[in-house]
Amino acid sequence: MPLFLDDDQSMLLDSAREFIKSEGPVSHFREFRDKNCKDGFSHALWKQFAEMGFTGILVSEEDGGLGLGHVEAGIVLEQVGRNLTPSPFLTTAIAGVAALNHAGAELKGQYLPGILSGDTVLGLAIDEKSKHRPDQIAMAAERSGNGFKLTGKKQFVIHGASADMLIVAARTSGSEGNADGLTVFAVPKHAANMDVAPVRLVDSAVAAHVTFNGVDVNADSVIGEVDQGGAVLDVLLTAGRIGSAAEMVGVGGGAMDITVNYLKERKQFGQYIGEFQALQHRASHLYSEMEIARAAVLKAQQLLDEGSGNAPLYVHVAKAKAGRTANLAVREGVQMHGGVGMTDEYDIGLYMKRDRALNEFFGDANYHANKVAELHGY
Amino acid sequence: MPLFLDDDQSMLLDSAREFIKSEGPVSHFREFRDKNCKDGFSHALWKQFAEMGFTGILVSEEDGGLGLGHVEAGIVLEQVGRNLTPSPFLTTAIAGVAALNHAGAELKGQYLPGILSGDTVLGLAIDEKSKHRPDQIAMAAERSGNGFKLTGKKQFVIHGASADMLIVAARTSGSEGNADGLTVFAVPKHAANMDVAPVRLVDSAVAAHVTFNGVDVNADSVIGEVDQGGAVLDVLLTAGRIGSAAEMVGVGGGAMDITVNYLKERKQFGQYIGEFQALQHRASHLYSEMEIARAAVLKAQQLLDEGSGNAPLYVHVAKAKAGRTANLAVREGVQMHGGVGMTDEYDIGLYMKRDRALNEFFGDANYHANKVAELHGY
Amino acid sequence: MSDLEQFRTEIRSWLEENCPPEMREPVRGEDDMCWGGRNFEFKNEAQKLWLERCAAKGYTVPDWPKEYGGAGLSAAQAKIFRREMAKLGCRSPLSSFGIWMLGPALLKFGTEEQKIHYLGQIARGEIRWCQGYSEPGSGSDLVSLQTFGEEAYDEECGDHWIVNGQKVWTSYADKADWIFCLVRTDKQDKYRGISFLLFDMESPGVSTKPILLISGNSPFCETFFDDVQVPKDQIVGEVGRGWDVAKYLLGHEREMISGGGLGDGSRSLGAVMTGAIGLNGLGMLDDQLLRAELAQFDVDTLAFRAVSEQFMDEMKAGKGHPAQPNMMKYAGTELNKKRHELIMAAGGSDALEWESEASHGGKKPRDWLRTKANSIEGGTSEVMLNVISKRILELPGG
Amino acid sequence: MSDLEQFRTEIRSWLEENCPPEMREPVRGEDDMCWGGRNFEFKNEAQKLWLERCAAKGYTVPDWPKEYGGAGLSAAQAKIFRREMAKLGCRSPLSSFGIWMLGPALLKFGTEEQKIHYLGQIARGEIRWCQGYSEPGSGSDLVSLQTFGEEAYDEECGDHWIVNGQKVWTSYADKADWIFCLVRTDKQDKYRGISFLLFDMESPGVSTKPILLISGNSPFCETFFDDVQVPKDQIVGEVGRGWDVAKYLLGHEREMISGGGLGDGSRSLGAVMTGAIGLNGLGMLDDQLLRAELAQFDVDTLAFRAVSEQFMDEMKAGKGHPAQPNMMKYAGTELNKKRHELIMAAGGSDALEWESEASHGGKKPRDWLRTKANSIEGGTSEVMLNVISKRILELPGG
Repeated sequence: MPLFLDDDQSMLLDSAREFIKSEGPVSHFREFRDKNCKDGFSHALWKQFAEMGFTGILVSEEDGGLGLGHVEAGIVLEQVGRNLTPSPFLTTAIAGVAALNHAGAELKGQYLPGILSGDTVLGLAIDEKSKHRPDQIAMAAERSGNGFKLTGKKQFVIHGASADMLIVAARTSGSEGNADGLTVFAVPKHAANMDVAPVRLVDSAVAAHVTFNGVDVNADSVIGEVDQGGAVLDVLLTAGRIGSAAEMVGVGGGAMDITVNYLKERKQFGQYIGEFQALQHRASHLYSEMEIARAAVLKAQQLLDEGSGNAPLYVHVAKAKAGRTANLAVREGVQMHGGVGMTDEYDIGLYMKRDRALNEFFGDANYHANKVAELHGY
Repeated sequence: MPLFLDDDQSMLLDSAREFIKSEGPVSHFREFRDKNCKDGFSHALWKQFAEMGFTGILVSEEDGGLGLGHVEAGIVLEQVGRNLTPSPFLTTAIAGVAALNHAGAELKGQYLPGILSGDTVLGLAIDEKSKHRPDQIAMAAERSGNGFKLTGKKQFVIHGASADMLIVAARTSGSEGNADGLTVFAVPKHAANMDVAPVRLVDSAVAAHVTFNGVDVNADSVIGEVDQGGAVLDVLLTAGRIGSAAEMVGVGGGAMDITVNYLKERKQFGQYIGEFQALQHRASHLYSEMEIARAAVLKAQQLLDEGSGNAPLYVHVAKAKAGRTANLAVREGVQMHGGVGMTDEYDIGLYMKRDRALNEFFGDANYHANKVAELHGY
Repeated sequence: MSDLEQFRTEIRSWLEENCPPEMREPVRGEDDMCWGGRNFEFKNEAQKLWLERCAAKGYTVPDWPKEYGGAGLSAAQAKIFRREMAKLGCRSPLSSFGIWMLGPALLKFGTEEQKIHYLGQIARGEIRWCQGYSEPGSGSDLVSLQTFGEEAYDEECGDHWIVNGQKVWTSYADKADWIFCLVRTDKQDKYRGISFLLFDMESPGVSTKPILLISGNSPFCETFFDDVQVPKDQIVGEVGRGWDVAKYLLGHEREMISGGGLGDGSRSLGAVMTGAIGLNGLGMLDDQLLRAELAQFDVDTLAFRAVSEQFMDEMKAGKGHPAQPNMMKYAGTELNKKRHELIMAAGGSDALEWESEASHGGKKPRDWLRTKANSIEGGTSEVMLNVISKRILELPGG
Repeated sequence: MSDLEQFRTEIRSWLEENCPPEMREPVRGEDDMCWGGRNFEFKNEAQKLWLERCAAKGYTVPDWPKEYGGAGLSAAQAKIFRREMAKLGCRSPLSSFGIWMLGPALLKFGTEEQKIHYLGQIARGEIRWCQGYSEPGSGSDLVSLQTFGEEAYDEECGDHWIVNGQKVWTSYADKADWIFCLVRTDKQDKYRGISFLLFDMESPGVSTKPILLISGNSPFCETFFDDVQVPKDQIVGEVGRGWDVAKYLLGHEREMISGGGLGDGSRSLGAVMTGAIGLNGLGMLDDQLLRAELAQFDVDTLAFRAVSEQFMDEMKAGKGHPAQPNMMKYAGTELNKKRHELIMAAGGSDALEWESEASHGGKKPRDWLRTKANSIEGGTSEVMLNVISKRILELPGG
């Protein structure tokens, strides 16, 4: 398969670009930020995502979805990133669905229809520390009756307060650090003894700290197999990582484009600042890095959709490269904008905030570069 | 004490600059490189160094030296670096003398006069691996008779084949990794069962691989105390590290200056390449880094001469910063020279080679940055 | 004991006696500093007391002459004073653009009357100043200033200028009492046509509008002048030579901003992070790549601390290249931006919180975003690099 | 089984049968490659055999048309061919500026006679070509060429040019049989006045002088032309339009050089270093900061490998921005320089040895120094960045 979009994918790109640009542009982000709504995103737009079929991209056809892959998911996510569109798309339709695809018929029937119709939102309760350390999950799930009792804390649960269901990774056996012994649960909202505390983030998204004070869940709420949740967690994290990488390519690309346009408009010392060679070279270097990052992300998406053994390595590469590059794009973007880049009035600063959050989400560039080293045995 | 040279030091700088520029310029380096002589440096020039008093800078006045400090040593070393002057000055008069200052009267009497007169050259037999790992010295020194028997391998012994005496760090007790149990020996040239194999290095210096096949040394050849050689080794390495840092400031500064001059002379596309803003900004950034590196080195030298407890930290900072900065200077220098930078005819390439060797000597920038982290408890 | 040692012990004991404990805690951002001025609200009694005690001794501006409100300390004494303040963790009693920027310019270009009048007010923290340089459309390019002062006369205020125009990026203009302002007084001469005026922000015709920044704060304003009357004696330097004053003063601004590179006190950033990240089995920070970045950063910070010390010493001794402040400003601000990138990386998702109590109302992300202005305000990094290449490296063209 | 799968199995078995074991070992530098030409000395029988077998099947230039000595493979087939070669670790049978640079230009601009004559020689490795572009004083700036070709006629060689001048940076001019050369044929027109000529290096009046490089090698020459006669039919493209040919061809040169970024095959550089550096108690490379640099480098290398694959695929499909080779050349060469900086760092003092047997005559440092030319030859990184900003980002001015 050549490493560029095929005709169907190009068509999807065109419609996604058109749709998100008109329905979820940066002005839409500002609107929802400034009205300071509790969810931090538009439920109406979420329904439109569903009508466009986006929420079914990773859902199999027998389950009523499109049965497409990560390349297609990434096409939509890059546009989401480029427009800073606030949306549960990544958490719910990508990472969440990737996990639910490993669930039994009952759980699927419970949640997939709502996702396909744009009514349901999922939250991911994975991180327990300020840094992404999924191999150190300590939260306990003890057997009680024919189910389990969950005790512990989760944080950085995006849309956690708005979610109809939380996907929770907890330990049913073994001890912190063990690969086995993890189990993934689907915990419905308003579960008893579950405390959900929303916090506004730098990018105006709303995340939650979730405290489980002995939350009872029955055996049917297990996604995948008990003690074998590591596999489900991997699928979820992989989808989230490559998805957030694709979104960051959109954030970085959007930041680069508005900056290059600014270089063509803004005058100083009687000439366009885009005429200054020092800025030209930095912009060209940024372009080069963005092209490389975009290709790395597409490569990882293709390998995932092929089921290649190289996919895990390339997913780490893609998240690390996209992370560093998007960060470069927003830093150069703000600096090249000069003073106005510091103002809320201009958009470039919003890209910088969004990049920061996406870099942390599902592990930052250092985390993933470290994994690349580990996978290579050093 | 203000952080700049005082009047006496400024006078020393003037005379060192004059002397080395006229007696040991780059053409002098080329001459000795091309005649491919076995020592790789000029004994006549070494005598002149002595006549200038340079070889006595770190020798106490009662021992016939000038009793000056690392600031003064660095003044001379920066000029040595700037002119790429091949010389045993750093190994013999700085690191070697720093160690000998901890020796007994007999050893001092044996070697210091020759160093003061420019007749004697010392080699430092410390490294046993390709990377600088003085905390992992494994070479064995076993008691035999009233002395010791040395068995093991050393490498990267600069001037090892020309040296009248080798300062050798070996283990008299404890095991690899222990701080205690090291002893430092003065081993005269032509010692029995010692095999010295010279190799030419990238910067045309001559280093030796030295193999000790049971070399007998008597108890009088111990510098400092048996099993307490770690202290002597520290003093030697500290002097070598700050000294090589000072020399690298000279190498980087020299590379920067010839490059900036080239930017003012060379024309392309009908203008001086120094008019291109992209090159201007890179040159200005390099200038900034060089100023910072030079200040860090001077600070470390002053702290050493004051006997401050912060000296060890700042020596690591100085070697790390000078290393990265000199490396930046030669890389930018070659690139900004363009094609001619690749030719042996131009000097910039010689600076690149010298920088590579100096960066490795006494530990590279990564080694020392790592030490900075360790000293801060992370 | 040498005189300086004598001095050191005196200062030490004075500080120990007079600096309140609250004033020895690290500053928590610009809101936590003492800025002085007519309308300043002291955070607490200690802050007020500390200012008064220092002002009484001239310690708000230790190296200014006594007659202008300083303590008249020598270079060596001033250095000892700063060292002792740092050792005890004493806060600066007064943060002020008057001290950092206008003061040095008045000392060099002001008349004796101006020095006594204005410097005294500054030293005592009575008047808070803001700077009026940048205008819309002229960020780094100060010679294209449009704000115009027309000569006029009337009974009430005699010879004066009538100033009309607009400034941007005037720091805390909404909180400042007076402004020092670059105004074009001659439309013909691009460089010579600019004068350096001082006037009261309460003058009729002055209005300000805060600019909302990405950090969520508004430390800067747009400032509008509508027929503002400025008496002729409220000028620093000669008419039409304001550019000389501004350039001299920019140097001081650049020094000040470059200070950011030093971060908060002497602690290693890497050491600070061990709490947030934890150590691995070998006692190393449990994030190998972040550890490497931090080690590199600590090297750069300690090295920068050295060049800062050298820069100060050389200035005091009248050595050093006159354009060196540009290098210091460039290196210091880039380093400070890097510092806050690393703080955010180490802080992880906790450091993303924007309003929560646990995050002190998003202190980390807001501080981080604030630092992005360091390499823009007071001359962008790009302008600094231009100046270095022209004035220090003497590269051709441009 | 699809046709392509069918093709894959055929190629695989052909390679397994025909590629000698010696030709499946990694290449040890440029001296170890097969360059072909009149005077080429094969390193061993296997190298000769491998060239002959591939040439017979057209596999030295698999995607050239059969009639010009290629195998006439489709884009998809050619990609499979390269993949299978890589899987078995087969060396390229023939390294040649004829294949990389002149060939593509002839395919686009050459006459049918030229294609049949010259491309066949290239494909069979009979003629080794060198490139005559740069001149003293015109490194990146090709329009300032001075070498002049004057029109002339004589019985013996009919209409011809008499070429006088000097070139520098002609790769292996001392080993090459023919040169493709930019010559000014019209002194008036700066751009239109340049023609793209081909001639035999054994022609009377051609002399070469190797340039000693910092690597100690001399892959480049100064080349002098003293009344060299070049028949009129030895021109590619129209008279005075050599610039079009050169620009098109530079694109291919840039692709070629960008390949360096990929390093030797698919191994992780970090993994390679574990031998030299060793692992610590946690199984991590026992040099934390080097490990971090290597991890970062491996990320960059794998990411660059992806963009290279994409670039090739887009080219074959006629997609992609025409100026993209400039980006590839820039990124690839900078990455390759970084690779060798890291190899030197990991090599420590062993990697400093310049002549010793243990160091294979200083292979590491000489290779390292050689890579410094990557970002200069075939258009400097600075020129690449200029082109990107003009042609891709469409930034103004310059």
